[in-house]
Amino acid sequence: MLLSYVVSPTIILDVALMAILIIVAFSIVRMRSLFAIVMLQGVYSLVSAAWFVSLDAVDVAFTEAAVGAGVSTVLMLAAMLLANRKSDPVPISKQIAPLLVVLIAGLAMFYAIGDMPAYGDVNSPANTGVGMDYIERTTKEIHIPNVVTAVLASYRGYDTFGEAVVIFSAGLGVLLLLGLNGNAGRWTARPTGRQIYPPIAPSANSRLIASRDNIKLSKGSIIEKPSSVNLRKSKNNRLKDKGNN
Amino acid sequence: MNLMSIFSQWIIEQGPAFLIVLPLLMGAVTAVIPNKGMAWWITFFVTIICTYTAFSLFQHVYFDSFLLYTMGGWNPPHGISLIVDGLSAPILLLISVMAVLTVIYALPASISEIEPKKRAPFYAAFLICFAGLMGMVITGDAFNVFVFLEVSSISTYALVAMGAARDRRSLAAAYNYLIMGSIGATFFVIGLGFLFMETGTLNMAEMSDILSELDGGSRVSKVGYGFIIVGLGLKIAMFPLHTWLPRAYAYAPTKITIFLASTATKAAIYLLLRFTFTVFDPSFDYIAIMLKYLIMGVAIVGMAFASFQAIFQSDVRRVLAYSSVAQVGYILLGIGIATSSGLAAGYLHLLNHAVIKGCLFISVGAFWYRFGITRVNDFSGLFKTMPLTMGAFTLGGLSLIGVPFTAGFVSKVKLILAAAEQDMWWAVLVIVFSSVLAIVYIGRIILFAYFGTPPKINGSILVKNEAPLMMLFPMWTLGLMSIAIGVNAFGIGDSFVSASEIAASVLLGERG
Amino acid sequence: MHDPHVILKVISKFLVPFIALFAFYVQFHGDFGPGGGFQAGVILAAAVILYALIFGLDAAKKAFPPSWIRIGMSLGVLLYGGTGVLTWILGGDFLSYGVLAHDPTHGQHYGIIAVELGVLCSVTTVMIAIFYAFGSRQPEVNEDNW
Amino acid sequence: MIIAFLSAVVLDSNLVWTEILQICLSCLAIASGLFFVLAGSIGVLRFPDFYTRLHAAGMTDTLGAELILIGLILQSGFTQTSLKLLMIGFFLLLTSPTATHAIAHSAHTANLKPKLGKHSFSKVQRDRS
Repeated sequence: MLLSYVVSPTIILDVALMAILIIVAFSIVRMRSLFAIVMLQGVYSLVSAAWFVSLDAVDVAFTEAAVGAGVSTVLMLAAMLLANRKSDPVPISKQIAPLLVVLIAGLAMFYAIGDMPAYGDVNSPANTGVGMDYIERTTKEIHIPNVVTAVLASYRGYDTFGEAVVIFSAGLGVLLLLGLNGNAGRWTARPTGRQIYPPIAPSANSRLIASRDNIKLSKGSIIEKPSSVNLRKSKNNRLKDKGNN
Repeated sequence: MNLMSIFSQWIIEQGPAFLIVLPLLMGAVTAVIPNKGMAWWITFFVTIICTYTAFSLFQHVYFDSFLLYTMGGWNPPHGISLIVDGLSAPILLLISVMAVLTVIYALPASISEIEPKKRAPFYAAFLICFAGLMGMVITGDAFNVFVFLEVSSISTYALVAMGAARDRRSLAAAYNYLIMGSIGATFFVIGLGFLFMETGTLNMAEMSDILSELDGGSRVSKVGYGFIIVGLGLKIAMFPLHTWLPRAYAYAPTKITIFLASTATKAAIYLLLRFTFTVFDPSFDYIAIMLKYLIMGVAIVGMAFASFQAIFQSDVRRVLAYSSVAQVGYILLGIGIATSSGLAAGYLHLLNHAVIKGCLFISVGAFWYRFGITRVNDFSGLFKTMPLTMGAFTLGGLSLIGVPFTAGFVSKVKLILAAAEQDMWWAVLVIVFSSVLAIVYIGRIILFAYFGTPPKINGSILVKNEAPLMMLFPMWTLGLMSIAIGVNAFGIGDSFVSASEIAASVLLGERG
Repeated sequence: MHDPHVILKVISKFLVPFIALFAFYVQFHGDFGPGGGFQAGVILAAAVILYALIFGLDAAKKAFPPSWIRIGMSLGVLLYGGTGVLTWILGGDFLSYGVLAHDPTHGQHYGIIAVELGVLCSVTTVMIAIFYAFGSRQPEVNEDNW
Repeated sequence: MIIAFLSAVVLDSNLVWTEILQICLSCLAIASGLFFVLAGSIGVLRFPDFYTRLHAAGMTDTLGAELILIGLILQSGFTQTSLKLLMIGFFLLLTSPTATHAIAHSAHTANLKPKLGKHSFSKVQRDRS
């Protein structure tokens, strides 16, 4: 009871949600099972959606819940079924560089914290700048109750047009690369003239030739087209995995 | 009043939006039409119209002042504004001209490289990539930059991966590019968040006003700037962040390599200039330090190191890709000097490099188109089988090295002069050293092509087998253009130089 | 042998129309409450995806043919851009919805509705496209195995 | 919370008896809902194997959530909010048992065997067949 006079309850809620987010993020990083990672990402999205609600950003929360926790989890599951169930452990030597990047970025943010406006500060530039004007002007100029929609669709409609095109081009990329029936291209490019030298590069039909460049790559399973044998094997593994759960 | 003059009047008024909306909408149309020939024609005409628009905007900006376009009729800072000024107009023109040339090249090239039923969506993705780059350059709103960065990036990833029909490694290259590009975009948007926290607005002009009122702002804007630099650095392929570039350029479809090499990094460099010099200001102490030590250091190391790496590549396209990283170093050096002459030199090299690299990559693409070769060793004797193509390659190569009377010479000399002005003799030394390395890696290819024995097939020497006209035209246009810049034929060289000087004066705030 | 998924099938058959209805509620209620084209599109796609998960991809492809996807994707962008082009024709700046009606605020309303519909179109079809693309590639999962 | 409600009931003498009933009932519903949620959570943590844990989790989802929703509906009276809550309750009533069923079913088909203490699994199977 006393605590609630000192710290407002929403702060406690925020801190708790942030703590959950951090824990979930860490466990995603530590996890090797892809299925668990996908599920935890759903959890992460849901918790952050809850956090957005507590920050009064209902529209963002709604989007996060629908996209992050809903559809993208299903899409990731669908993609996951094509890959192995477990990811290979990454050697420590390869973890150093990303760790450094994350550390430096994090330290930079900590460095900036001292000069940031206080949490929920009414007088911060972000709260006194265009944000307030939008609220004022929407009632005058657009007459719809939801300011977020007004900003998204009208004041910054060009941005939203860009976002729609981003989604469109993502779809276009899927059409180009995968096709809707799962027929990735088996079509091979061919020079029009006479091929003087045997092709150095593995193309759609040929298997990988081990060379300096692609030994590295063949580990990532993107390249290897699973042959039928592989498929059957991975399916068996999958069943086995289920049994072990 | 005839229709044409109404149209040209309208172009000046609505051109900035038209330039982006036309390719976007036509991209959406192209994606659904089943006829692949039609797709090419649509793409061709769209790029032609965009070039015309960009040219008239360029003229307008060149003779009058900058253009401000308000999207949706909302004035900034509430709405999004588009700005065409002396800095962005030349790059807009550059991107659209390169798009036209790439599209001309693409007609024969896609016959051998792209699966027939995928050609229409391929052109659609190309148009969207084109529109995204234009949108990045033209906008005056910081968040809008991010949106169009994503538009161009996402379509680029798909386009790079389309090289899989030629080389399966392109999938891994595209994936690598996607990861690096997404990290870059994330850094960029984090930086924008910090800037918004500091200024409370997303409009670049207002941001810059507020920042100069705050005299550079607090630690928040410093960190924001750092994040933006790293994010853009990934897109630019600034030296230690360039690892995605060689593979993406080497395994993408040839026409995508041409387009990316000559425009994508340029648009990102434009953004770097825009943020460093107009949103922030080099008079803030942290920007000055960043320019002097970080940008300059990265430029110097990148120039030397990437040129050195280029020597040891066996694939011509990787050679050229590493050389691109090195050339980015030249441009960044000019930016890092941050005087009027340095900026003009860097900007001029940006334009010239686009022309040169376009020419080189088109001719390399033509070699693949005819014979399926990309390795340096396979170039042996190619001068006898494809003299015209090899001639264009030679022009581009000489220009890249910086032989007198070529475009590369003009900008390198200007760069050296700018460095010498500041008594940075070590920088001059590195420029010369890197050019010597360029002689090695380009000279190696040219020597092979001129003095090697032509390939034999079934015991008989292959006779002349030239690239089709549709490929020769763009490559010779660019090759001759680089010479024209070098010898200042028809005043082209002067107009490039004066464009770069205007851009530099815009950057330093001496012109509207 | 009875169908092992009879409960799932019955419940989801009942739920799918409600999810779609909710998507349209979110779409058209976006002016008043939280929501809009993006969210509605995702929810609508989720309805189709749920149907595909329960009844199989083939049934879903009958309900929502893949040929719609290409058209829907482009239609969304064209609807959005077309609104802007219409404002051009009526003499305003790009996307200045005010010119769409005599009263600028009404014009804004029409514009926002049209634009949100465009977003709905694109988002729904792209989400379904991604699901189809990945779903079609996987080896057919055995009925008893999931 | 209960204390707060009770004090409100005691201190505010203007309340009609229906309102008192409403408050009491909603308190009761929410309290019992919370109890089931708590019990379910403890169960998820403490039960020995998958199926029993799933049973506990399903109880949280269904009974606990439903009771809390009923409490909230009682509190808000005849408003739009309560209609929305009613719909949420309805869909929750449909989906969460289904989800529990689907999970249990797939666990069963994946040959996940329940722990059965001193009874052996094979004996139970024989009994079932």
